[in-house]
Amino acid sequence: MLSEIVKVEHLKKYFPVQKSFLEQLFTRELSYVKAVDDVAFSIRSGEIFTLAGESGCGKTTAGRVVVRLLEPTSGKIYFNGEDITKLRGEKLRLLRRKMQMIFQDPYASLNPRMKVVDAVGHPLEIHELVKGGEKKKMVLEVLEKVGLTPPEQFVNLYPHQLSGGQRQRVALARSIILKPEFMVADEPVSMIDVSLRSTIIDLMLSFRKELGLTYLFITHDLAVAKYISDKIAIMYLGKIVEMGHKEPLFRNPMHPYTQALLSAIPVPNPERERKRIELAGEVPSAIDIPTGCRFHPRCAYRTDKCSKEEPQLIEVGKGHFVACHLIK
Amino acid sequence: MVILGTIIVSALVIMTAIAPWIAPHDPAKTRVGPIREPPSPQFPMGTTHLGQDMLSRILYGGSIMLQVSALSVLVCFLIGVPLGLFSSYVGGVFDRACSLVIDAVYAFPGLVIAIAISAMLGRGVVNMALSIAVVYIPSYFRVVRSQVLSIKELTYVEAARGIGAKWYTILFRYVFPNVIPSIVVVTTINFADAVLTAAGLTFIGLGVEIHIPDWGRDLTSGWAYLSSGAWWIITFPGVMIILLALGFTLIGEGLSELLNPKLQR
Amino acid sequence: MMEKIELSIVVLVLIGIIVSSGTMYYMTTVVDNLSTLTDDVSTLTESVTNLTSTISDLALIMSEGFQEYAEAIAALTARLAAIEAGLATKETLIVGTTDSVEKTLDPAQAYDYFGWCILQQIGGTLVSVEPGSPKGSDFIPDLAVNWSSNDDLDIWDFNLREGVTFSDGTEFNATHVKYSFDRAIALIPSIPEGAPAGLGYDAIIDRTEVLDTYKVRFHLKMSFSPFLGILASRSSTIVNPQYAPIAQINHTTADPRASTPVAFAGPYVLSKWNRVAGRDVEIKLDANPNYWDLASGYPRMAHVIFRFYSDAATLRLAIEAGDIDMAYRHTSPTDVLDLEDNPNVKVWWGTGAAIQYFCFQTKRAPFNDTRVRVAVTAALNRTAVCDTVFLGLSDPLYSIIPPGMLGHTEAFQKLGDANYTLTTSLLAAAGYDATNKLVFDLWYESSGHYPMSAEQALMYKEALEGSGVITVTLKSADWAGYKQNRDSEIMDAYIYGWYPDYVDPDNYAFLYWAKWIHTNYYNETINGLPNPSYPAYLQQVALYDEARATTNITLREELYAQIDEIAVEQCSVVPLWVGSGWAVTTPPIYGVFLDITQDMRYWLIYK
Amino acid sequence: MPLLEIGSLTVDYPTSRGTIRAVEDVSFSLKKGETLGLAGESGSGKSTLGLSIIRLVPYPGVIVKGHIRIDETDIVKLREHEMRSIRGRKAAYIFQDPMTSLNPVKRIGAHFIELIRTHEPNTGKEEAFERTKTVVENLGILSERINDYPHQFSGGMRQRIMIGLAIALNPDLVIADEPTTALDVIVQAKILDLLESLRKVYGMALILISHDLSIILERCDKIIIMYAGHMLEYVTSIEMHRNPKHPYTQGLLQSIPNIELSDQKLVAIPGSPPDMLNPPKGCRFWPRCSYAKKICRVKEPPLIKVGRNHFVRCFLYGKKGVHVERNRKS
Amino acid sequence: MGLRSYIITRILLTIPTLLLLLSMVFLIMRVLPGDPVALHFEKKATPEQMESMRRALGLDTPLWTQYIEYLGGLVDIGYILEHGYPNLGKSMQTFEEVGGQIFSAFPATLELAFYSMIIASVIGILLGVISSKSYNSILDHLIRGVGTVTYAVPIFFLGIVFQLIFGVYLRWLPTGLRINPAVDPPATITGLYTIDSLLQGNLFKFFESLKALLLPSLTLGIILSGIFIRMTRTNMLETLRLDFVTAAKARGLKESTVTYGYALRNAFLPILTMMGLQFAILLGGAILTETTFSWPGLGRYIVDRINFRDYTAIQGAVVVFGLFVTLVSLVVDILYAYLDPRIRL
Repeated sequence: MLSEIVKVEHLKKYFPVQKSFLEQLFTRELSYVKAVDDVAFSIRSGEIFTLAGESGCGKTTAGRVVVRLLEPTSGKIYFNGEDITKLRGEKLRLLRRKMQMIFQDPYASLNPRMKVVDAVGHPLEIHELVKGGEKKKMVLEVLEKVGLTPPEQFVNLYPHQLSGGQRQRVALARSIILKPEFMVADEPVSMIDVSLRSTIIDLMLSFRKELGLTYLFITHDLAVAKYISDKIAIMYLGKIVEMGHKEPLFRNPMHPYTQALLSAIPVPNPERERKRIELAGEVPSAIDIPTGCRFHPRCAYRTDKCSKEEPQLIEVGKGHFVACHLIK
Repeated sequence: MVILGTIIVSALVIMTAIAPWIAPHDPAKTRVGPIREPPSPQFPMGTTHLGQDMLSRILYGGSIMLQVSALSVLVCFLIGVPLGLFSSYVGGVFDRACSLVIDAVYAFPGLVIAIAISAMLGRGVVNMALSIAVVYIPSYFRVVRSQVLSIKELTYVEAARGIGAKWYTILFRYVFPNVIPSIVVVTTINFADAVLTAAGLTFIGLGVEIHIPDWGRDLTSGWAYLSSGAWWIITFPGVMIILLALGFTLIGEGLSELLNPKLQR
Repeated sequence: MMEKIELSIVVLVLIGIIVSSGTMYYMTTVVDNLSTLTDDVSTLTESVTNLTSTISDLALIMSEGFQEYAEAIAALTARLAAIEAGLATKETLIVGTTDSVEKTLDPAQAYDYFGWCILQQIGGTLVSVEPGSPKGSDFIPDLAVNWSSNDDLDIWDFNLREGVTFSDGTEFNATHVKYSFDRAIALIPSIPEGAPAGLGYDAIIDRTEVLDTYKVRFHLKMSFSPFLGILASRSSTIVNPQYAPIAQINHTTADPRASTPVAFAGPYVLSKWNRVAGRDVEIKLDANPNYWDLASGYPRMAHVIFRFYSDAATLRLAIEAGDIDMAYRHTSPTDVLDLEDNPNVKVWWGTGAAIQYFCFQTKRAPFNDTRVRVAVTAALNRTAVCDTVFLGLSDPLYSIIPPGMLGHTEAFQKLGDANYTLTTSLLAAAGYDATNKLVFDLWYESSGHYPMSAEQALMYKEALEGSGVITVTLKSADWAGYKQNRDSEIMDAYIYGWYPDYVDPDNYAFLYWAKWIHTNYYNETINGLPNPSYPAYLQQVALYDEARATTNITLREELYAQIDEIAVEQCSVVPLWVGSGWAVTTPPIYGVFLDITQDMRYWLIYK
Repeated sequence: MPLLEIGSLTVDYPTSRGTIRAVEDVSFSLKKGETLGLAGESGSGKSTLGLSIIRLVPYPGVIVKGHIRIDETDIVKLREHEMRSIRGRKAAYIFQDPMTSLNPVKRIGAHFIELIRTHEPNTGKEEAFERTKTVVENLGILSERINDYPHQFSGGMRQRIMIGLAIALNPDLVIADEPTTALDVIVQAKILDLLESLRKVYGMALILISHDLSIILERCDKIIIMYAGHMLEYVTSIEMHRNPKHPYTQGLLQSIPNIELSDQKLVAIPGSPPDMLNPPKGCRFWPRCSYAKKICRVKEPPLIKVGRNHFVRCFLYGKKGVHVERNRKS
Repeated sequence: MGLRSYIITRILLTIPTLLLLLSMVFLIMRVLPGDPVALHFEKKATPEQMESMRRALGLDTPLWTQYIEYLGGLVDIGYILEHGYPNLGKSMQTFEEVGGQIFSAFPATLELAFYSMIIASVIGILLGVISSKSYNSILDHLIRGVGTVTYAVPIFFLGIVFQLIFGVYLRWLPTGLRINPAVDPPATITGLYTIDSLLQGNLFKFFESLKALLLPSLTLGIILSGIFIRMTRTNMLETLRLDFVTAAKARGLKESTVTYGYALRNAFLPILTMMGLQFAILLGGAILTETTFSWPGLGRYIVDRINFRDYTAIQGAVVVFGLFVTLVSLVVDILYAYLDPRIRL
């Protein structure tokens, strides 16, 4: 049965802008980087849900807030129906067993001073799930699972002795050793050699089947997103502008931004002539977000309404939502 | 470089350690030979203005420098490192207060504080070490703090939080081991600085008692006889101090080069 | 890559060692061959000077763009150069020293060697010691022409020199003498650390009476034979009342130079006195145009300039380099012996009066036991110290009164030097032997207040431990801490020194019970316990009082000898050595008198 | 007459742990107005190859063999100061990261003026300034911004400026080394479009270096596939799309997702790129190659012509080789 | 935020640092054992005399009152205007105003520090640039070797060797003091002999004081240059590897433009910061140099006063040293902000 494993409502994450001593003295009001600005989505169990968008759109922040690595400014996060927004201490630690995250940079996400066996086995120790020699056994098992075979060859290596792909496998192993239910994958393949990307992706897909994992996948690469996900949400400046199942979304993108984004993606086919949708200007700063529709300064179809009123997500097809005044 | 430095330092340490067995004379004993005798077969490094055997003094004399520097480095280490770790990891008001105090100390010319404190505490190895330690605690604190602050932001620390590690587990298993290389570099450089500061304190007149052979003291007292041509009283201890400081500097510089990813081409 | 840098460091260090040892070794030979080298060096210096002037010429030429400014500069430079050229002539004596005036040049406050030295050049006293006097008690007229005293030695009359003026032109008369002494005594309570307090002016002088314009009488509180010695000391310098107030003086405020009277009646006047950070950086003396003895050709040099060095080594380099005409206080024994072989400089030798002695903390074990004190005294080795540390420039002293002075004996010879048989037997009696050694701390002063303290202490330690029954721990403190330790009586044994205020045995003999120097010694009141040495102490005091009240030289000599005898029995204060004096000049400098007074009379010196 | 002709170029990096042969025996040529793509994974030597064309192989790299002729001049033999007149003037280079490629303490305009006056010393300040203005406007940047500092520009803008600096002196050859890797897709498309349009206007030849085969396929006429310092395949883009020969090329094409396809099945190439300090003997790709034969492990395969403008370095082809079926679906 | 408000902020930020510095020095000095008054009189004075002395020195009030008074004295503008220096209390030895003593000694230290800094920077940056340019060549190793070895040489040892060679043997340069003893020092305007003599147009005195300055500042400068060489080299190497340097080379710019206009200009910013930090070390070294060369500056003053346990004097001197370093780091930070366009917001 597909139930909602993660649900996010009105999620906001603002980072206060660092101010100098003097400015703090003279100004009361703080300015914020509105990294995530009122985002809502839900992920059903076993689903792969992708947050996609350009750098700085807030997708990574959103991912981190969902797994409570960052504190949300406001909004609610539900996990298996339970409100986890305010969980602290031991309860939060227990939650971590069920929610995991893997990171973009395999070179930075492993402690350089920890052997593979310790890195992968550490979650077990933290949650006191193993005794004595059990740890190594379990580590070997899980290494085998992520395709580091034979695992004995790897357990005693340090991260710097591994290649990027191998490290990402180790990171993957570390996050599945606790048998979590939900995983946030933050651009897990963008720093891996092209020829190896699909192995990691395939591994992740296999865990979905094997372990019943649900993914929140974060990527800027829509081609990868299309390949892996069930549902995709396109973010622009901290907000979801379009969201839906991948087929309708890619076939019939509704939001002008989604359209432009898709048209800009290179296609490995020299024989195909494509029409590109040009976008004016660049992404504005997340401190100073345009009024109304935040995309309107760059939008070719903008009307007066766009600069005044913020469009809400409207369902235009089954599970296909768009936030644009053009859509009635 | 590290190897050369280690060779120099360990040679000097060994030399000092086995001095009682290889030194031809009692280093403090006066009038074992003529006064201010230039190097000769009998006294290969000459004699001092009190007729002490320079060679024996050189062999013995490193122990004060080594003791002072080792002790001060130890004190610095024991205070600076934990303070830096906690201050930066805990953050907040505590961190701000610590940083402010430490930065204020750091702004002082080190030798001035060392001299002032040493003058108050009086002579002796421990007092010298303490006054030197005060000067160098800030460097540990600052290095540890800046390292922790940058490591704290690294993904693997976030990953550790993600797997539910407690704060102290993160601090000791994820953050601290990665600070160690920088601490090692600071420590070795600190050794060299401590040696030079100790020599400086002795030069000012704040060293150890006269009956204890010490390079710094010989170098200082030899100054008065240099114009009389007694170059050996100042040259040998001077060279020894330079060698010792150089040894530590080489280790430190070599290590920092090895550990500085920016310089690895 | 690693090898290359290591190689280069090794090579550099080797080169460094070779070059530095080489140069330093070469220095040794240079010192020997300096005379032959001087020519080369001087030509070199000349060419450098030429170069410098060429450069300055060039700089001048370059600045011709600013015509007017350049002219002004040229004029100024020429004028200043002329002044400097004048300075550098035979009229100026440049003296290098490591001394500095401690605080002030007010006779009522100054109590330091260099302060007194400057005071002597600029101030006049009633009498003074004849330059070159062997005993230091040959008094000659200064501001007084003659004098007399009654038989009880408690009334002294002085006829003053007429026609003397202070440097500001004020005429000198008897009221000034009275004023000076009244002032000194009046200031004693507020300046307890000044010389009048230290010498006990208030205890000695009852009142001063003006008998006539040029006649003055001192009424003393007691019979006091060394009174002329006191009058010749710098604390008896006659001040000009106009510049030396009694009432307003508050020596704890402001610049000490402000509390220094400006107009004295000495051969020189103080024309420049710059202090930086509480130390002298510039002192210049100019001949006093109003000096009473100008007729006889004094002062010989129109200017005396003092240059201040931080240490003996630099001072030596300066005299060798010819930067200064004279180096006085202090060049080290080693340096002065070296310099004696240097044909470019001349070393002047003189009698010493500075002594050092060994003190015991008699209030506590182990040194409350006289046997232990005597045992330790017997184990000391004065000769070794004098030969090794002072290179023979100091002499072993076996009496608290230095040789050449009345009452000097060899009393402590009785106990000998490194007389371990005596030491062992006495200590055995006191319960110490090779297994149960006598253990104590020996303290020395570490900030250079006394010469070579550390080295001395080391040698004493060695000598004492040579007995096989003593273990000495060396400890040290800087001068301030040393004095504090002395007052708090925490030092088992320590080394102290004395420098005479006036050259008379009286000024030495009192050291045995000078409470303000040795609080630990002979203080009957402490803890209410009777001190076993107290009778001996009283006996010495009586002898001392008797000695200062008589002019009978034989009697005084005998009395001082008796004091020494008791001192040997008690061994509470043990004389160690007496130093000698020396000064170094570049030829041709004449007129240097280094007598037992330790005074340097710059007005006698000439080129 | 080709504009650029490279023959058996070999570049070494001697390190303390051994010598890395970053580029080995690479030969190709480029005509005016052509676009060549250099594709390969990280460490394949594509950047080294690019940099050696302007002789700026980073320390301690050295060109140990081969020639690079630009307009008949072998630049390998040129002296350093002669080389300076080639750089920027004949051949320009655009670097990967626009954020760090401009001098942070110099104004944008100053970069241009300096460049112009270095190569054309007779140009007056005014003239250089005017020219700068024109160039900057061509890039779509307001000319009043030429007095701003680099940090005041966004990444895309800076890359425009870099392109402007590259084309300011109208060079014959522009080498763009991953010019858009640090940029977002929309900006990337814009930059690539700009580059293309400028290239067409000025008639330059372009070498586009990228790890992203999609970009290369989309933008280039000819493509070189690099792997571990070797040139594995040299082919026109259309031919490559239709008929890739080398197993590595085939693998690469199968491992990149295509947004236009649905139900794509990605296939990874097994194993990982070799350690360059210790490369495999024979063909460098054999440990990852599913067609590897005995000979592949011993002998380095030669570059074989397999079609018009199509070269491949593989034993599967040529007289000894067997033709392998295209196994690419879709 | 503009440059001006940055400067104001930066100045405001130094205030807590300074306050802390003052408090620490004050506390350390007062907590020390020993009664300076009793020490001074050596038990010769009566309790009443000692009491009046305590009053005169302001030691009779509670510690916090003394502290407030001390701070008050420091910022007493009226006093500063009258005397030209802040009120730092009275010397416990000579009863002179410590402020006056310190500010009479300060120019000497300033002059020494200034010239040493110039020498260190010139030698350090020049050799550092050469070394980084010829990376891994024999020259590079040699310069690095020199840098490493100088770092390990005790400063006074070098000073003594210089004295011996240039002073005693060659007799080219004086071995101590600020000016040849035979020459009157120039009249005090700034207290810096070289500047004063130039202001007065006296080139003779200028060269004389320069001659005297040469050995001490060379000693200090050379010792310090070791660190500068290393710093410059490291920063240059890092900068030379940056893309914009390669990009500049790729544009065919001249070697010198690339090295100085691109690499050094950017590497200079971190070097500048380090230079500010090294200033504290420089002043520490100045103490030893001053002692070696009889240089009548603040360093020697401290050494001098220590022997007398002159707490107020030591305290004052340490405070002034601290102030000086703080001031320098302030200037350095402002300079940094000025030179780095990225900070000019």
